[in-house]
Amino acid sequence: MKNRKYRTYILVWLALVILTGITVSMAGMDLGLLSIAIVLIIAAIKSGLVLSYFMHLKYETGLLFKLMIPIVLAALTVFIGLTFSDVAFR
Amino acid sequence: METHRDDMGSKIGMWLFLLSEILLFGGLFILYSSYRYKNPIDFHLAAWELDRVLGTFNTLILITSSLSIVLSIFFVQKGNRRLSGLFLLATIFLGILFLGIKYVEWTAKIGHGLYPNSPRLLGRSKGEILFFGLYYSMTGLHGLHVLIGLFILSAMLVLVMKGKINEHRFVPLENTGLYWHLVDIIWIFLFPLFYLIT
Amino acid sequence: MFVSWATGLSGEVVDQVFFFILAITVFLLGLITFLMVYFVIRYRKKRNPQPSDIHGNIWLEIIWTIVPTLLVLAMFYYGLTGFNFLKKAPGDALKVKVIARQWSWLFEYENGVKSTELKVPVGKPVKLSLTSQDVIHGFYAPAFRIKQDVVPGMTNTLWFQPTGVGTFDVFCTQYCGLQHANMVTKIVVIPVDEFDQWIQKRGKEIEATKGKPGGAQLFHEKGCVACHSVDGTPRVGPTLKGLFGKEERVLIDGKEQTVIADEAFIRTYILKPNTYVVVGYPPIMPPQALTEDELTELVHYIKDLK
Amino acid sequence: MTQNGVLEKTYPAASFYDHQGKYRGILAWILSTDHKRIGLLYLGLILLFFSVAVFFGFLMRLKLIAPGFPLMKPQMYNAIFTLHGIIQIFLVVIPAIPAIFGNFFLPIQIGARDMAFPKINLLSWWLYASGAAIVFLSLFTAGGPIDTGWTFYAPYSLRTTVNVPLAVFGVFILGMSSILTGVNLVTTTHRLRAPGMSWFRLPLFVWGVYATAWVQILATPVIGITFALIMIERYFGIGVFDPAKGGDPLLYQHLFWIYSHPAVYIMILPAMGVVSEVIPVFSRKNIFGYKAIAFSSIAIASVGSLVWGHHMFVSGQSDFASVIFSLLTFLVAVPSAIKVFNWVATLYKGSIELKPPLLFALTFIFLFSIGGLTGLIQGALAVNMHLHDTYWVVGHFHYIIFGGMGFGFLAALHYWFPKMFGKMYDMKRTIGGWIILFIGFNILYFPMLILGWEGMPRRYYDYPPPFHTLHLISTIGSWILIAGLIWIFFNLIQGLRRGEKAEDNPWKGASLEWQIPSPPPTHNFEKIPIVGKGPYEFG
Repeated sequence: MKNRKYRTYILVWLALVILTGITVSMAGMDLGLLSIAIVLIIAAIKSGLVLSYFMHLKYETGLLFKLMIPIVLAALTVFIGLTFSDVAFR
Repeated sequence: METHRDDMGSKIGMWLFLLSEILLFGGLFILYSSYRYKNPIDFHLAAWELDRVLGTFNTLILITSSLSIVLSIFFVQKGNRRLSGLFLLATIFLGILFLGIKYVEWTAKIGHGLYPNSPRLLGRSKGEILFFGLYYSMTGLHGLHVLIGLFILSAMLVLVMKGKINEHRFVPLENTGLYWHLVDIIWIFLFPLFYLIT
Repeated sequence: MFVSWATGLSGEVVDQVFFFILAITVFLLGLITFLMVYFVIRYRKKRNPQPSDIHGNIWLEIIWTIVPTLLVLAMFYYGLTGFNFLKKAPGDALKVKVIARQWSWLFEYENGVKSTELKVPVGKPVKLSLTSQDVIHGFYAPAFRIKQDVVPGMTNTLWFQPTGVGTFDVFCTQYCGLQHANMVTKIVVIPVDEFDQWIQKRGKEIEATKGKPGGAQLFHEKGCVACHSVDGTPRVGPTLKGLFGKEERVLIDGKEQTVIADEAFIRTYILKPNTYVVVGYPPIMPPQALTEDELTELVHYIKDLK
Repeated sequence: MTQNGVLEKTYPAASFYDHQGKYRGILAWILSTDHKRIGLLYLGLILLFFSVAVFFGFLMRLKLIAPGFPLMKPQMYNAIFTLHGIIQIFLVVIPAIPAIFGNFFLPIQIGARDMAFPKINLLSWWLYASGAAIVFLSLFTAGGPIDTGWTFYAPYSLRTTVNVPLAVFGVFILGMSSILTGVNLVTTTHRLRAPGMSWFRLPLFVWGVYATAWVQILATPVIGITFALIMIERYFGIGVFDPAKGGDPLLYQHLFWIYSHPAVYIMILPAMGVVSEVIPVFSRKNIFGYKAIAFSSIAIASVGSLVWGHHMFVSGQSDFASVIFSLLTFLVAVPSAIKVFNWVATLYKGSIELKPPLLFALTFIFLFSIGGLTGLIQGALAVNMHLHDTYWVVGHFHYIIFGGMGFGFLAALHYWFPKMFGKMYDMKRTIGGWIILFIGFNILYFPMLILGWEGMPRRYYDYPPPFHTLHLISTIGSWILIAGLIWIFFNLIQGLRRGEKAEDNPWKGASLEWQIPSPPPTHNFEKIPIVGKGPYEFG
C-alpha cells in the first residue's frame, strides 16, 4: 500500500509535466475564447491532481474535508459571478 | 494535565487557513477577470511581452518541488529521516531557483522600463497598465508566499535533522507540504493567465 | 418642519414605494412588539409558574417562512417597478452635462451654455450625464428623490421631470474630502418660456465671445471659487486678491522657501498644484484640465485682482 | 447540579484567576494561552476602544448641535467620523462577541478544556493589539489622521495626503487576527465537542459563533488583499483602482463590500446566538424551533455573503446587478425574520422572569427589528435612490449595530457576568441604567431616520438650518445615551468590586458553562463531561 503511494506520486508528477507541455504548446494556436477555456480546464485538472494526491484530499475521510473545496469554489464562483453581473452588464 | 495533541485538528486548522489564502488570491482573480473582460486586446498584447520559456521552466520547477516535498513526507513516515531531509533540501533548492528565475524576469522587465508608474508604461494603453499592475502584484504576492515557504521549509529541515519530526510526529511537515502545494496550485493558475492566454 | 416634500414625477414614484413598505414594516414591528410585551406580562413567573414544554410547531414555522417570503418579494417587485421608471429617461429629454469636482458643480447645456446652478424648464424631462474630474461625488436632489454617484472615468446618467416651479437643493452625497459638506448647489425650475429666453440669451453671449469665456467666468466655472476668494478672505485656499507680484512662503519638497508670485508661478500652480504648497494651507488643490487659451484668460484675471 | 448526573463535582479546584503558571503579574495574562484569560484580555481592550469611539461620536454630535457651530474645523470633523467608524467597526464590533464570549464560552459550552490551538489564540490577541496600535500610530505619523471614512473609497483614499497606508496596514493586521480566530473557532467546534455533544445539542450561541467563524475565514482575506492593494497603489502606483490609469473605482467597492457586508453578519450572528441562549433560560422552557434557528444562522451567513451590491445601487453599477442584489437582499431578511418569530414564540406559555439579561435580549429584538425593517425600506431599489448615503442609513445601521449587536453584547455581559467574574451585580440598578440607555438610544437615532428621509446627507460637518431641530434632538439623545452607558458600566464595576459572590448557576441554566464553578477552574472540567441532553432542557 505504502509503496503504491510512492509510485502514484511519480505518476502524478509525470501527468502534471505532460499537462504543462500540452497547455504550453496549445497556447501557440489561436482558438480565441476556446483557448482560454482549454487552458483553464487543464489548470483545473492539474490543481485537482495536486489536491487529491499530493494534498491527500482523496484519502481524507470526514464531511468537512469533502466540503472544503466545494465551499471555496462556491464562494469564488459567486463572488466573481455577482461582480460580473455588474462588470458585464454596465 | 497531559498536553493535548490532535493531529487531525491541526490538519483541519491548516486547511481552513489555506481556504482563506485561496480567497486572498481570489480577490486578485476577481480583479484580473474583470479587467481582462474589459480590455481583452490590451491584455492580449501585453501577455506577448512576458517570457514564456522562463514561465514554463518555473512551472516545471514548482511541480517538481511539490513532488519532492511529498516524497519527503513519505520517507519521514517510513522512518527514513535521511532521505526525507534530502528531499526537503531539494525542495528548498527548487524554491530558491524559482525565486531566482523570477528575479531575472522582473529585472529584465524593469530594465525595459516596464514597471508600475514608469514613464514608458504610462505611455501605453490603460489595459496594458492594468495588466502589468496585476502581473507585478499577483506574481509578487505569490513570490512572497514562496519566500515565506522557504523559511518554513528550512525550519522543517532543522526539525527533521534533529529528529523532532519523525515517524511518530510528522504533522508539522505535512502541514508545510499542504502550504507548499497550495503555492504550487496558485502558480498553476497564474502561469496560463499571464503567460499563455494571448 | 419637513425640509423637502416630494416634487416631480420621481418624487411621487419613490414616495409611493416608500409608504407601501413603511406600512407593512410598521405593522410587523407593532405585531412583534405587542406579542413580546404581552407574553412577558401574561406569562410572567408569578402568574404562570409552570412553563409548558413546547419544542416547535412545524405548521407555524412553515407559515412564518412563507408569508414573509411573499411579503418581501412584493416589496422587491414594487421597488423594481419604481426603479424601472427612474432609470428610463424619455427620448425627448433636455440633455445637460454635469461636471463634478472638488468641491463644486458645473452644468453644461447642449448649446454650450455653462452654469453653476441647474436651471430647467417646468414640466419637461431633464436627462443628466454625470462626470467627475477627480474623486467620486454624489449628485442628490432630495426633493426629487433622485441620486446618482458621479464616478471618475465613467459617465452615469440620471433623469427627472419637475412638476412645479421652485428652487431645490442639490447635495453631494459621496464623501469627497474637506469641503464635502459645502459642495451644494440648486436646481432652479422656471417656466418654459423664461427658460427658453435665458438659454438663448446666454447662448448668444457665448457666440459673441466665440466660445471663449473670460477669466472671471472661468474662475467660477472651473470651480476655483469653491476655495479661493477674490476679496481678501482666506478660505480653504489663500485669497487671490493681490496675489500677483506678492512674496509667498511655500513648501517645495517639504522645504520652506520664498517665491515671487509671477506669471510662471501662477501657471504652474494651476496646472500642477502641489509642486508648491503655500505655507499654512493643506496640499489638496486638484489639478485642472485647461486649454492654453483658458489658462491665459484665467492668469490674466488673477493678475488683475488688486 | 449535574448534567444528567455525569458531571461529578469532585474538585475544590482553584478558579482560573488563581492559576499559578509560568509567569506572574501582567505577564501571566498577556502570555497566557488560557481561552478564558484571552477572552478577558479582549474584553479589556475592546471596552477601552469602545469608550474612545463613543467619545468621538459624542464630539461629532456636539459639532452638529447647531448649523455653523464652531467646535472644530472640517478636517478635524472628517478625521473624527473616520476614526469613529474604523474603531467601532474593526476594533470593537467585529471582534466583540466572537473574541470575548466566543473565546470564553464556546469551549466550555461544548465541553472542552480549551480552544483547539491555544497558542494561535494568544497570537490572535497579539495581532489584534498590534493592529490596533498601528491604527492609532497612523494618527500621529506621516500625513496625520485619516479622513477617508471607514470605507477608504478609491480614488479619494489614493489621493488624500493623510496617512492612509499605515492605517490600512493596521486594519490588515486586524484581519489576520480575525481569520486566525475564525480558524480556531471552527476547528474547536469540529474537534473538541464532548462525548454526546452532537451538532443538535450545541447551544445556539455556538451555532451563531460557528457560522460567524466561517464568514471570518472566507470573507476577511478579500478585504485584506483590497487594503494591501491600496497600500501598493499608494507606494508604487500600479493603477488597479485609479481611473486615471484605467482602474475601476467600482471594483474597489465590490471588493470592499464583499467583506464589509458579511462583516455585518459577523457582528450580528453571535449576538443572535446570545439572545437564543438568554430567552429560553429566563422563560424556563425549550427554545421554539431549535433547528430553524440553527439553520437560519447558516442561511444568514451564506446568503448574507451575496448581497454586498446593495451598498452600490447608486454607484453606477449595472442595473442588472442592482436588481439581483436587491432581490437577494430581500431574501436574506427571511431567515432573520424566522429567528425573531422563534424567539417571540419561545416566550409563549413560558414562566418568565424579566431579569437584566432578558431585558437586554428583548430590547435587542425590538431595536434589531427596527434596524431590519428600515433595511427593507432602503433595500427597495426605488427608495434607495432617495435614502442612500443619507442620515437614514446612519440611523438604520446604528439600530442594527448598536441596537442589535450592542444590546446583544450587553445581554451577554449581564448573562455571563457572574460566571466570568464570580460576582453578582445589582440587578435593580441595571434596570435604571437600561431605561436611560433605551430612551437615549431612541432620541439619538430615531431623528436620524427622519433627517435622512428629509434629505440630510451623511458625513457633513455642517448642514443647512432647516435640519437644525432634529440634529439638536439627536445631540441631546447622545448625552442621555452616554449617561445610560456610564450608569450600566459603573454598576458592573461596582458589582466587580463589592458584589455578592455569585452562585455557580444563578439563572438555573442547563448548558455546560453553568454546571461548573463560578469563576471556572483553569481546565474548566475535571473530567470531560458526557452529554445526554439538549442545552435548553430545564426539566
